[in-house]
Amino acid sequence: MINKRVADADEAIRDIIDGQTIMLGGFGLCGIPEKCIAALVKKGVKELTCISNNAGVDDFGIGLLLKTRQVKKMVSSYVGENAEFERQLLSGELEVELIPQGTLATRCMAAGYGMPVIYTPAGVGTEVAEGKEVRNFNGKDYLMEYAFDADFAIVKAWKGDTAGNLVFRSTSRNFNPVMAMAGKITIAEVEELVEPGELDPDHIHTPGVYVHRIFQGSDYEKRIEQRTVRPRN
Amino acid sequence: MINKRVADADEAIRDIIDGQTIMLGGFGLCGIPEKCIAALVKKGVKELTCISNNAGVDDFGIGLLLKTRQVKKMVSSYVGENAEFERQLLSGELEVELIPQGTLATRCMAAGYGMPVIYTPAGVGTEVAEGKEVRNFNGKDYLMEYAFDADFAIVKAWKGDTAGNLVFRSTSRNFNPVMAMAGKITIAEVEELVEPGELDPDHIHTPGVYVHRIFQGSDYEKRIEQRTVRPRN
Amino acid sequence: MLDKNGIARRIAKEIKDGYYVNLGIGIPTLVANYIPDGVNVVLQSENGLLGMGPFPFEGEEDPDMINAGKQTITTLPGSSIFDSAMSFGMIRSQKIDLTILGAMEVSENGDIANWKIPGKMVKGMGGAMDLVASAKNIIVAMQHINKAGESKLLPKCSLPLTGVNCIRKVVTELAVLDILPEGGFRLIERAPGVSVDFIKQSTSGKLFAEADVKEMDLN
Amino acid sequence: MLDKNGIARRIAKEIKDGYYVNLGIGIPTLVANYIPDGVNVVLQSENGLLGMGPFPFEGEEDPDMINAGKQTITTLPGSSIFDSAMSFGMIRSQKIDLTILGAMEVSENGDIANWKIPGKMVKGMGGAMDLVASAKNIIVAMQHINKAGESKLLPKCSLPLTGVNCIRKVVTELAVLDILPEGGFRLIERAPGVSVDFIKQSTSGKLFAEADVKEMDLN
Repeated sequence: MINKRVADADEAIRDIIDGQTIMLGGFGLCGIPEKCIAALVKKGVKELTCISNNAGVDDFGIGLLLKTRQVKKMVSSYVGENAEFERQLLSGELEVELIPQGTLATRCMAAGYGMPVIYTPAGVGTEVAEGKEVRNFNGKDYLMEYAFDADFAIVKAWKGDTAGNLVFRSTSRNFNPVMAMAGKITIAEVEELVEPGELDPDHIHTPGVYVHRIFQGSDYEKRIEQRTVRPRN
Repeated sequence: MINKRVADADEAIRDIIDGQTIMLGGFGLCGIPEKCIAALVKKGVKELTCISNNAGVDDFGIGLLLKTRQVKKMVSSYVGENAEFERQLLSGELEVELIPQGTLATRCMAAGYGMPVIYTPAGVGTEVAEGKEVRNFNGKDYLMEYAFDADFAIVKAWKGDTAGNLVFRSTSRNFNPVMAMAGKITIAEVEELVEPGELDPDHIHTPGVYVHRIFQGSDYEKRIEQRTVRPRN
Repeated sequence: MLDKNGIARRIAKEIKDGYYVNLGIGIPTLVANYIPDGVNVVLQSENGLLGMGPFPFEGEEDPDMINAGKQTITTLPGSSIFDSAMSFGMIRSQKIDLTILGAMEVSENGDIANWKIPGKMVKGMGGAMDLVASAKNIIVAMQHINKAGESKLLPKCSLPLTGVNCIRKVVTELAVLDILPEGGFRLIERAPGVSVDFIKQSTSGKLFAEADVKEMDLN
Repeated sequence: MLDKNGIARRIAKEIKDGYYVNLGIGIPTLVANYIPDGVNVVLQSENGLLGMGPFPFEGEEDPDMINAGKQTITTLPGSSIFDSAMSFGMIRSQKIDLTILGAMEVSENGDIANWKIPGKMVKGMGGAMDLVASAKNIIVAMQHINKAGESKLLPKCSLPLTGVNCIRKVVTELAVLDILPEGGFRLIERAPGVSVDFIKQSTSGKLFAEADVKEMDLN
């Protein structure tokens, strides 16, 4: 097997430079690459275009990169819950491209599956369709949407092996497997890194061929955005 | 949960009628729906269009449906190893459409993912491209290929639960998950049928929403097409 | 006139045994509380889950297990997890039988606006545009009139659209209405104590109503 | 002149540490036997496997574990299984570093024919059209001349094509040749004991050859 292991987040993101486009996995704060985000803040790389479903909260997730003004543009489906984000957006410091969540996911998959474009009905007849090709198949209109072209994809998995194979846990899977397929270089941080052969080949969500660098993070905070519970009785 | 269980293969295929289009999972003889094929032979339904990567061998797999002259047309990527198939093809009794294996798989996925067409470079400049739209993206030519439209998909899984969730084993996975997503009605036969909750939600390959009928088969033959071994020493 | 729970209760009656259902944020989420016993439904959450269960007991919250509203939740036996591409794949291929979502405006030709108010901070459409463009069966849960008494059931939406010509049924605090394929709202049921005339006054889009419209049965 | 194993041995020298490789049926399969120690490669089998290992020991054959040639095989630690759509997805997105396959004919502009002979039973292209259309790095293992002594390296293929303008390197029983972007075969190495003149006679497509071409090193 090919060994993809790197020492830590700093080494994993070492060659990300100003102005690049990076994808970051996660839905809300669930399944986000905490360690790589911290390393990006530490490295101070700027003018980033971030493709991620959400933009974090003020003091966690991509919100940390917004606070330090490292993000030039966000490509997301939903960006609420972030006051600093709102301030930068309204002041014109931050550019935002909002795209439907399914389109976001499918444009990642298209990149990973070598499909230059995909067709989706999402957004037909709305401002999302402006400037895009509309084509009718079987009586229904679809928009042509391009595969993403990202310099790096950064994902978070539950377990991984040094060959780059990844296994996700519960709904922290979300965008992570499709983004893992879509980066020119894909970086994975995992809660537990094991040797090849320890993961069941039938249970691997992302085959190692898609992953270029992998490391084990520690002390994951895994913050909860909306803590909802029911009473015991 | 919604209970998808049916008694057996006969009940599962009860409403397949002459002239319909059915997909059958498997690669060679690996991961083929043995029990449903036997039931189709017994039912004697005719003039079928079968979408399947291969056509079985003379006395196993789809070869059994060919022997009884139930197949009008095969849509496959490779159809060797079958003398009766060759006889019917050369005599004009059987129609065959050969398409690249990746195109076959991706046209299934397109159906399951609600994408009317996909673009692939496979077959550009060859006779496969005849009559198809060619379109250039980023300097490379692609063929536009349509999502399949099959009346039934019949797949074989290792384990399943009564909610229709499927888990595949080793390379018997192959076309089964993509065909499971692609049928208007999807029938799954499994080696072991369990109650909801017994399969780990993180390890399910095909979510139950894609499966309409499921039953447990018994005495799987699982014939080996090319038995290759190495000496012990 | 219905409160939010009343709207949810009425919508729950539209859910049939064996349905896969996607519930949006707000009133639609409340619908889960009113699904009758014996009606088996599977709830899809578009962040990648089929078989969503209730909120966890306190102390059992799992940060890796949330719904599309980012709330901690649980799963039921028979649930499955998948990635975002497959989640919207099953939405686009119409494997989800019923989608219930909120709206700011709906028009008489079935257009819906629910994601953007010009001049206000725009948070994004999330999965709403995918859902409305793909679902075969959508019920909108919404307020019939705003606080100023103005109708939100319009000849034409004034807000930026989420989807066009896709809504066929609306449940409000006042009524259940179908949207006709040829255009126009058709009054199907009125809320308890609400008159047909009041619904007519409150609907600015074209409304078809018989003189005698039955009152909702919420039980 | 090389035998099949010689061709495989020469091709194996093109494999670099860290490569993901797809091996076709026939001579390409033999390449796996000659990968040098210390060169870590992962073999992909397009039926849905990364990390293919050797054939199983007798009695340990598993009917559920086969390669794209339908042979019983094993997996190595770190292997992964996936469905056919993902398998060709990773092929199309060029995650596979090297593809090695056989051919009946190759032309001087990089066209390849390897799936169909008019008048004979056509078995199908399998995954070959996907592989040649997508791979960034393809090596063709083939016979330079047929049994009648006729060249199979042609100005233009006579058989139905598998792919156009996609082949950049050919290894035969006589030689290693590059196909130039502007067209034409360029002789890189000759097989032990084979003269440049003989290779010239045996190549019907345009051939560029220096007077002094080095002999292959097979060790």
